Amino acid sequence: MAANNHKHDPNVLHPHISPTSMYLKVAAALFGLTILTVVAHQFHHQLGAFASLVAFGIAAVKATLVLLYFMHLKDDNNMNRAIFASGFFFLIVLLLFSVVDIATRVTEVSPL
Amino acid sequence: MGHSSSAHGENYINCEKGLWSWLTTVDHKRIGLMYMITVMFFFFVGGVMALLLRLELFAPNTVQGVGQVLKNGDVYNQVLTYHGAIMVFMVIVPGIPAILGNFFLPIHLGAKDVAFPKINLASWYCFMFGAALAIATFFTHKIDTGWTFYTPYSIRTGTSTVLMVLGAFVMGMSSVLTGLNFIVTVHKLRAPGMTMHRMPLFVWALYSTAILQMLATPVLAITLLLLAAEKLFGVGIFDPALGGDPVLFQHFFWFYSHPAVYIMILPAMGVVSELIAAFSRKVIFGYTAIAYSSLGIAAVSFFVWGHHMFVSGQSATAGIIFSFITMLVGVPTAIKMFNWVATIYKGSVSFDSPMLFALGFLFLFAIGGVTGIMLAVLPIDVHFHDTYFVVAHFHYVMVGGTLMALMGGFYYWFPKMFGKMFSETLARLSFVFIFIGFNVTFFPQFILGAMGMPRRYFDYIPNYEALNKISTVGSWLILTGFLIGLYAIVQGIRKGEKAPMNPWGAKTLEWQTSSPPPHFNFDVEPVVTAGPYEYR
Amino acid sequence: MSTDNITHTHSAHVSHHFKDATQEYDSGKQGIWLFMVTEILMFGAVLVGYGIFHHLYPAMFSEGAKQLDWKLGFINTLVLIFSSFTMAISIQLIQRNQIKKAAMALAVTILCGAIFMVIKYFEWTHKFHMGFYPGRFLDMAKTHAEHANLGMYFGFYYCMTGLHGLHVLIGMGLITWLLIRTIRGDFHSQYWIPVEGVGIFWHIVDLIWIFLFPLLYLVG
Amino acid sequence: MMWFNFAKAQSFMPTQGTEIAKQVDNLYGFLLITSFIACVLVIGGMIYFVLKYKRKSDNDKTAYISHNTALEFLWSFIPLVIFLAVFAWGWYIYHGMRTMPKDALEINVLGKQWAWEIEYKNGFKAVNEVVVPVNTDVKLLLTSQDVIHSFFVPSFRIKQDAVPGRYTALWFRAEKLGEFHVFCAEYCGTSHSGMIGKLRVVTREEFDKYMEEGQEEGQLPIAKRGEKLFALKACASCHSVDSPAVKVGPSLFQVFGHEVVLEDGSKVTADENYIRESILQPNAKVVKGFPHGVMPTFQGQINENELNALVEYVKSLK
Repeated sequence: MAANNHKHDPNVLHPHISPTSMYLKVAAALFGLTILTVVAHQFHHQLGAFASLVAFGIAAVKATLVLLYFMHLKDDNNMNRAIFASGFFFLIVLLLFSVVDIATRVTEVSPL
Repeated sequence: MGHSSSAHGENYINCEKGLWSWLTTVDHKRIGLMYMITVMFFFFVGGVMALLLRLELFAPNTVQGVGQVLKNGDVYNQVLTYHGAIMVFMVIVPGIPAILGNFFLPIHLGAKDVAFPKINLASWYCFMFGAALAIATFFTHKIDTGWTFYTPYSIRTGTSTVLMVLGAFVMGMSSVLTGLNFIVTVHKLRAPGMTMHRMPLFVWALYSTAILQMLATPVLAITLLLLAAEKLFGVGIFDPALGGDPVLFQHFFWFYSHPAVYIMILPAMGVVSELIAAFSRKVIFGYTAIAYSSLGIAAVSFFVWGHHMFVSGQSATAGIIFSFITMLVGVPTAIKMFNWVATIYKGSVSFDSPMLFALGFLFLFAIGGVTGIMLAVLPIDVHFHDTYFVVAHFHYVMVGGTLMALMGGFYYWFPKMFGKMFSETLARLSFVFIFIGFNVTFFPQFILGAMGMPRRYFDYIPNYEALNKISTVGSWLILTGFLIGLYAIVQGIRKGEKAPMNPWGAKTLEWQTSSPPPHFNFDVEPVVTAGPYEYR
Repeated sequence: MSTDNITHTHSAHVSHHFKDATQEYDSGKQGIWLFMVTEILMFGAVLVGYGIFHHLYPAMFSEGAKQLDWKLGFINTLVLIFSSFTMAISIQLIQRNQIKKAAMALAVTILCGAIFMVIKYFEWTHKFHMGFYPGRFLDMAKTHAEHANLGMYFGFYYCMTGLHGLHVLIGMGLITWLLIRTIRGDFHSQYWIPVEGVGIFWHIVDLIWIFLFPLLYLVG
Repeated sequence: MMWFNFAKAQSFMPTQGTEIAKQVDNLYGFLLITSFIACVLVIGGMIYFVLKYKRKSDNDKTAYISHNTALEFLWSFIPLVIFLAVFAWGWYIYHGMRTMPKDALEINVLGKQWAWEIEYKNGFKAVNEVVVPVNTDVKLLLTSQDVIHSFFVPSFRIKQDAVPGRYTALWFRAEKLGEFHVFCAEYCGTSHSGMIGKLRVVTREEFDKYMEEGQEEGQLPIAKRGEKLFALKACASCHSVDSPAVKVGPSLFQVFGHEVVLEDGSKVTADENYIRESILQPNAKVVKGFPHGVMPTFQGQINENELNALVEYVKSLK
């Protein structure tokens, strides 16, 4: 949105206005997914190791909906998308290297 | 360009008067000067601490009490902690970006101000508030954790660690806000014609630094908050008594603090690029390589933090991986060094004092750099870790690198900032004392480290005495150098001759507005048609 | 779209150092996104710690999660999602110059934040009452804890929900400020960047809760 | 290889007590030489250029050389190759350092503020002194009871942090007889720099004898046992025993039987009960001029026999 449109005066903003129905749909989806999370939790004994996978999968879908529609990343420029993604990227770096250390702590031998 | 409002003598300094106009200013130039005054003050405090430490180490306490300057080990540890914390969080990290960066980044881009001037001012207040919190610990329970706050020591010691980490947290906020401002300014506020590849290398360096500030500081912030929570509520994350992991604290801490090393040195590299080009009157060699190596260093610096932890109990596997990636960071650094030397080739080199500082930087940074490679090599670091070798290495980089560049940049831009010239003789004299004093102080520490003297030692075995004595004497030379430098600055501001618009004959945009610049930097918005180093 | 009532007086909102409204808007938006990255990294680092220790002590974390009432977490999730919805709507209403409705939406958002905090308050005091203090303060005798280091789970619980709660409070404060300015008539179809900025902040707070809910209440 | 040995002689590294130390020094020697060459190239080149291209007039024309791809590739590639070679070399040595030998002599080392407590497999405990047989693989199992410490033997080029809550390990095979310093290299508080131990490398026979003597400790005179305990509990880090000099706490030299002034100004005679109380409840009667809460309480940590020995030892300090 608000990309430089040479036909218009740059002093006038032309926001991309999403219709109310879109917000309603997204909110409904978020409510539905939350209920789904809880329903899935009732079966977490049957799901076993998949229980957390399901829970976080749903959470990730919800987060994506919020990002794309409520926070308008869908209509935003690539720079802002990249900026936001970089946060997650470096978080994964932090997790990955910390885990590499903690998971390979053996006192006896250097495995490499 | 070239229009000057100096005809009617109005500039950013005299356009408004009174202390209040400074405390409420949103002008990036004035904020830069306010940072300058505060950072200089903290540098003085941290410097006095350093002198005290060196004085204590002048002699070992062979017979109880003799050769003892500080009351006991506790006092020594406190002085050491304040020296480290003040110099890192209040001097070197804000140093170049907040003083020179604030002042010159918008001017370099041909902008009227940074993108968010009010946030810029807020960042200064954050800095002051954080610094006040940190200094407040001095009057309650002095902290003795070392600037690294390693757990579990920082949890167990009965000092006001919480206040100190909150101070560092708030100063981190200030750093984030400055970084945020710089990134958006670089992206959005460049003058017409100022493409990314026409930006001065100083701006590229600040831009890379700003990315680091944005991405690394939050992790430090949360780590410090968790540490405070640990201390107050015993949450157990870093406390082995509850199954927590003190080494994880080190991971979190160095995830910030290693990139922070580059937050400290990248801007210095940027300043040096400016100085070398300006005083060789020659186009910089390998502009693209220098610009992108800044970004490269910034990116890779996030993957190497474990090289601070080779003997910490980190796994051998992790150590090997971190050592490998650290080697890769060496390459872009080496590229920069070679490019600067190549820039001098066939130039027209003058020996004005800023250039002396830049050459001093190259000299000291070369030594700091090669010893850095040594420390990245696993078995060598096992021996050198936490010895004076490390102390010498990072002083060569932080003081020999960053501080030399800060001084050089400061003299370089002094005429622009204050509209006056400083005494060249005094500035050169100050350089000579600092440069020689620095080497006398810190070179012996490499040898001490090789001999095995651990750092943070209040006392030492007699073998180490001679080198420690030399080192202490060197610290007095540095003091002399800085006092001369301070005098040169004060004298320049008070009685200096009026500075011309472009005393050095440099090509970047700041030299095309009056000295000192008008309130909005340029009378007419500049239109850029060429790169920053077009000496033809 | 009702952008027909543009007048050039609106460009008076453009600060002196920006060329035009577009430049100002884009800069502001980018600044906000950059700030959000710091929020993500800050919360993310605690999540990293949580993940590592959850992996090391799964049984202890499971015991901890059982002590929480997922129903409260569930209600709070719904409350926050609804507040996110009203927040998003308020921006859209301002863009369409429906200022009164926008103010209403903002007020509902603040109310939702308050409901969230009240529920949180009761959750916390209940836990304190039961002896589930963080870390080494956890009352082993009163809680009949099976794992000696159960306190670490509650350490994470209080740190994460506490930090999140603090953000909710800050968000509520910011939205109150927006509400006052909206009623005063500062915002309209040509100027709404502060609303959008705070909105993005509020959504991030929601986003984090979306992950905290399964992490703390459900996974065990 | 004269020049190589010369470089090493200039490196100021301490005595080489192990094979690993020699390997490390060789790599360090190589690094010193390459670094020296690199510095000569960069700094020398810089000095040569600034002198040669010194500004002659204000209108000097300078060459317009913006880049040179071949050159830039070379000076990126060559350092990269050197760095990677050095990394691989280092990796090789490190692998040896971190791979624990089988059937090594195991010794437990406990770091505490501010002493090293050494425990051999036969139950013999010593403080700040590790005695090991020469030409034998020795493995140290490190841990800490309070904060992080780091066990550093410069002559062996080895160092490892002792982390509370877990074990870390270290091995070496001493090839030289003699005494070597053991430093604490991780900052641990007040007497960090005083946490110095020694590592004594002895012959196999001497080592066996040392072990035997250690086991006969039970038959020592009571004051002698107190002396050992005094060292073992790291009391000596804070209290001097041979002079009135003040360390962290008051000196215990010639204290017994004399009056001491307490912080409220009152006086008390240092008799057996005062010493006992000061060990068990250190904050009950603090000597004037010393802070509260520094000394840890030993209530429940030592038994009556040990207490007797300690009191007897303090009595013997004349």
